[in-house]
Amino acid sequence: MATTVHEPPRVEPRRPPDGSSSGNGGWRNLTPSGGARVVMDPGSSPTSRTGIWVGLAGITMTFAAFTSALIVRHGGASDWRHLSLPPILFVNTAFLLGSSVTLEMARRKVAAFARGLSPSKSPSLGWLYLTLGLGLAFVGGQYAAWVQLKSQGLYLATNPSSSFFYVLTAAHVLHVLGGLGGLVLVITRLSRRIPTLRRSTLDTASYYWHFMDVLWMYLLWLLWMKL
Amino acid sequence: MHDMSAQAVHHHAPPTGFIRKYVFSLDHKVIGKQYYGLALLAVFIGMVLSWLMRIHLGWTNAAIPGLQWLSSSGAPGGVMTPEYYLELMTMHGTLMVFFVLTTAPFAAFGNYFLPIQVGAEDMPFPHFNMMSFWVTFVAFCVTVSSFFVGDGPPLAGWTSYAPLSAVGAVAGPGQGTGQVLWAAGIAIFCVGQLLGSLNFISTTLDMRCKGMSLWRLPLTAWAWFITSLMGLTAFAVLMPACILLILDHVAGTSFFVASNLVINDQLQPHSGGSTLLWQHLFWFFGHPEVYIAIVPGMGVVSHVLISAMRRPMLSHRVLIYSMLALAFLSYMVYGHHMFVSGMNPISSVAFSFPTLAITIPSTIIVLIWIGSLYGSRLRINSASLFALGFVSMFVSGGVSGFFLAQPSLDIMLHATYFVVGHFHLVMAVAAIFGIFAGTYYWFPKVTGRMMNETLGKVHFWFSFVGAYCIFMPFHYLGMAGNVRRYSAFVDDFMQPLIPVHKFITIAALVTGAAQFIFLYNLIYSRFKGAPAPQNPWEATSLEWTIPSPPPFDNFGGKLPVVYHDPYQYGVESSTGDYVMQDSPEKIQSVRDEA
Amino acid sequence: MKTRYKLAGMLTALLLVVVGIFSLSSNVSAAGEGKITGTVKLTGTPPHAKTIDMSKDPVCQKAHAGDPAKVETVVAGADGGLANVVVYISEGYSGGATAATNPVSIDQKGCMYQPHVVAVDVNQPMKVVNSDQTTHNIHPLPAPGAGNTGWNKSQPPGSAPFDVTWKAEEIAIPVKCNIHPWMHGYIAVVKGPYGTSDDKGSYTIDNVPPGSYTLTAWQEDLGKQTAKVTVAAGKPGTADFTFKAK
Amino acid sequence: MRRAFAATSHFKGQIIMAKIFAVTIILIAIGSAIPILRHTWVAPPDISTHGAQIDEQMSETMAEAGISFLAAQIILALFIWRYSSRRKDEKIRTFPGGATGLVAAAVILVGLEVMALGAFGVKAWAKVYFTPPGPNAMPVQAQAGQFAFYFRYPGPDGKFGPIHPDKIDEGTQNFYGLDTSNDPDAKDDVVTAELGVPVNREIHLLMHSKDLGHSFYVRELRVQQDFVPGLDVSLHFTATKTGKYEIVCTQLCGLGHYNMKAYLDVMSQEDFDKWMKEQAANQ
Repeated sequence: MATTVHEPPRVEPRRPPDGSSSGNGGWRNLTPSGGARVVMDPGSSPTSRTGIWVGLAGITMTFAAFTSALIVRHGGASDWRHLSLPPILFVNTAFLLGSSVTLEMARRKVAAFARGLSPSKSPSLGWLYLTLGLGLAFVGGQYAAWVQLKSQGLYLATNPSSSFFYVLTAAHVLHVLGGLGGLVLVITRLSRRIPTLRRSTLDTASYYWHFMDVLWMYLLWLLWMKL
Repeated sequence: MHDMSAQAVHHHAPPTGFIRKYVFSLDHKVIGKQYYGLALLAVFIGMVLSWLMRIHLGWTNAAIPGLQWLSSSGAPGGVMTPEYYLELMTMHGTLMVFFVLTTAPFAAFGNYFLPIQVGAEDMPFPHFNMMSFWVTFVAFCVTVSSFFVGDGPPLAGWTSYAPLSAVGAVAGPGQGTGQVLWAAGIAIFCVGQLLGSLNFISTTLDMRCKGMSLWRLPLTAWAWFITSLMGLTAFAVLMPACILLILDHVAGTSFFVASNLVINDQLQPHSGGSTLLWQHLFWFFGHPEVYIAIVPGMGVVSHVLISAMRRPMLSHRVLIYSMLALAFLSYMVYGHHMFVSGMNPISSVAFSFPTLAITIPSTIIVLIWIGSLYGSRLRINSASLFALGFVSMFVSGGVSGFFLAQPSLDIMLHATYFVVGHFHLVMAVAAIFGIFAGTYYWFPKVTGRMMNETLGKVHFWFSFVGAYCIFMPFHYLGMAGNVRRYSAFVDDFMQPLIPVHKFITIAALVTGAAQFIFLYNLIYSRFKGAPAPQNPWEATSLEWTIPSPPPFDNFGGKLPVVYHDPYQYGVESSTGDYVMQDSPEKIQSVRDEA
Repeated sequence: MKTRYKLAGMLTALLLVVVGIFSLSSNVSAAGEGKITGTVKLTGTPPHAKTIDMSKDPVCQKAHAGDPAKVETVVAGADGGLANVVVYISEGYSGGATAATNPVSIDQKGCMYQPHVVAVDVNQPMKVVNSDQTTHNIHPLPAPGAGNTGWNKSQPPGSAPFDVTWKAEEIAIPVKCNIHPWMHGYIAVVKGPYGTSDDKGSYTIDNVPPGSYTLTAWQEDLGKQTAKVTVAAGKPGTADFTFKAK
Repeated sequence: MRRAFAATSHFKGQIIMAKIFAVTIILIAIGSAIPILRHTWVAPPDISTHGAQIDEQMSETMAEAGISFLAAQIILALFIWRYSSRRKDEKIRTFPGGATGLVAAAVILVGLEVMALGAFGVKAWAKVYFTPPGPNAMPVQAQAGQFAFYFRYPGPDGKFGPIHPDKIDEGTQNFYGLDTSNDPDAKDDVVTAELGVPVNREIHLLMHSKDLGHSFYVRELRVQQDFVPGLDVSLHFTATKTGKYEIVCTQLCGLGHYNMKAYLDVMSQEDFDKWMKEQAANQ
């Protein structure tokens, strides 16, 4: 056991020198309570970064479970009928991929704005609205895909393949809606007269959004291969 | 995305309104207490259910006075029907496993003490934390509400095997609405625990105060961290499983329900589902869940024992590695629940060896506990008694694992009372002893008052002896082939065993009654207990460096700096034989390191 | 043990009372109104009735020690009288439900349903009795959409009988005991007066106001037959039915 | 002064309670071992050809588990007895060898031994599951349903008639949904409520579930296997002793689970033939 004093490791204090709080209230914001614009913090708070990765890990596990269910069910199935994916899915994919690009553009603009390089925040807002629009287009497109299947007489309980199609896409769309919520939050925070958007909020929202993108690509591949 | 940043909780003044302060509080301490309260409610409901079940098993055709008012159809004239027995059994298991063994040691204690022990003012995502409790509360309400719908709660057991749980009311009373409510409740519960785990992990990784390296975390903090890692993965698998189950049940899909099932001469509309799929998904969650229930207990017990022994464990790191090994292995062994389920016999063998391997970390942990007792200055009080009781229980329940890990013996013991005895000792009773130890140990910190030691010891003696009287005989019953989940014993070979059941029932009634001593002690001491000093146990970890009860922001706005490993006992210092984790004082060890 | 005897005694007493009330009240009402009588016969050789192996539950097996129970799908007497046929007025009766309050009873005895087919008026109380020393679950399975809701209740030995009523006409609701899968019977829910043939094949329908009616006779396996009958005051109508064995 | 007194008396109380605790643990440990040593409650004698190995495995495991159990409890008790009475001035000492020794002990003594045990156990398992049924094993189909077992023998033609789920009608004793009028194979099938088998004849049990998950458990046969809806599993065993044994369901299947049973009737060949005739007569 320790017999001497271990000097505490020199960790950078992750809070203002006054040591007021772990809540790191204003200092990572575009605009602290004071209202004077400061240079944006180079990175987002470790907590939020850890948080989002942990969250994404959880979501990954959930879809891994769905996947294994699909594989097991497909393996032993005598009643599995092949389901050809509605082509609109590929249009939706384009929407989603596009939204990721626009979101990255938006982040650049926000950063520029935060560093005071760009005087106005309207370009960043523009890109954000575009991202939001594309996201909504994706959701709408998925709905259209369901309508297409329905018109072919393929309902949730028609066949395991259709069951899994509806379940997986619905689960994904629900998560995407969460992402849209994040975007809305970012937009509202940014469009205030004195923006109160925190770097961490923007980062986590966009990490999540890109993850939805990756997840969708995976699901598309899975559905393409297995159904 | 919800506001993901650790904004604001303690940045403003503490909340004033009653709602913000006690109901929708963002304060991890209040949330911890709320979880504890929920667990307390659930455990007493679950206990009463088990009483009714035990009475029925001892005296099957006897009328239990008043039961008919609880459920006129379930117990006409007070005589319990088979379906009602199974409904009580299902709810007993569900309440205990999910709402007691998961919430109390993990969510309740963890919420309250993890941030304090890492030296933080709160968890990073207080809103998620609040949601985590209230979502869990909703889950509780949904699950319990099944008592009040049509045919009552489901009778499929807490494992809810498909297709029994998936085909609907045709399979029996309670399998209609009740089963759907159960699945929905559990799915919601998963969401709550996922939010909790997310907070726990980020707290441990990012909210540690200056000088608090990972190895300097107390064993409790480590236990909660490891548990949250398991929770994140396990509950994320159970939730989709429950969703698929609900779809099978209400939407007519066939994930779990096979073709050509004929129930009550009616051909079921499902086709092609995989019966084993549910068991795989459920036990992939189910076995880690066992460790989610017990690992926090291990942490609490180590924590309590150390301050009672006045010395650190023989090896801090070996204990941590062993707990990590348990967590890791727990994902590779779930198949031992399915040895005779029709799963490929080869995979049974494959699953049996990791299961046996789990005895190694468990044995290491036990030996470290016992070995650390050697040469210590053991203090006996309610907390340490329960902690030592935990060790004894964990050993007793653990050795029966030798049998159940082997497929060839599982042929004889599967689904018998041997299994019931095994998991009650190793998981239920042990975990609950952990909860008791933690309660007696931390109550002064939480309430600022001491619990009554005498009552505590009386409570311990009833619980310790009682638990053995109840659960040891279960093993004998199992070896004689007494099948579990029977609402009555009509088979000839079970008749000679009924006296044993009567004995167990009496033991259960007495032991259960003794728990009211604890309840009384809890309530009495909360208001009338002797005022507690800041550090009644002369312990070293950070929670004892702050007033009892802790102020709203834990450390009074000034975050601690940590200089030592968590357990500096058996040393010479100005404070006595221990040095607080945050005191810069140099340590002269007077322990003779062998 | 002792309580069991007591309960059994109580039950049999109760049963007697029930039966007593039933017969008594029907006699009384018969005096005032007209009635329909007749017999139901079976031609051809009755099908071989399989014996039921109850070894699964010793209690049941003891009840039939010596003469094992037989399947009761078609029960024909020595002189060709066909039992368990429900005869009811399918046309011409306007009175609606007779609102009979005298309960009919279905008894689980020797792990069989007694009677095998019980006819009951809409909203007439039906008493469910368990005379066995084993638990039965009684599980009627009405056709979906027919207006009756199914249920599934266990009756432990010695638990009190309970009454149920049926909302809609349905001929007939199959009733099962899952614990003893061979246990199988029917509940014929009819609107208005009805009769059930005894093992001689003879039946009586009481409380029939004068008029001309179409009668329907229903047998669980051999289906339905109809006959016209006229009832005048004081002069009972008669209608006989003949079913042909499959 | 008073405080010191209180402290010491409190300390005395602690010691006494600790010693009582230690004794209690030992008593409980020994007490729990007695019924096992005296074989108060044990499984009935084995009547199968494969069971001996399982029993052997069981007793070996019992020995090992028992020793670990008693050792751990007693050492725990002794340490509590000894070290609860040490005063403040006494030095804290460390277990000889420290953690390393204990870890080694855990890995070698317990770990390896248990693993070895498991390895031997696989033999018993293999005997049941890895050996195919013999060529002249007698096929019998077992069907589980809420809440009874029914068994089917192929009859003289040795063929099982096809099952028509829509024809299943328990009210008329057609538990398998056989169509005896149209399926020639089904005509001579014999459906029984008891599992009658000739002694010393290998039985190949084809397990079919009519509705839900059930299980087939005969203690004397050292056999337990689940019925899996939608997946017919099979099992083979040889009963070596005549008599009636209980078959019970061990997979929760609904309200009648506790009463889902049947009898295994092991008979001499001639008794079996006689029995089979009677059963065939009542189809």
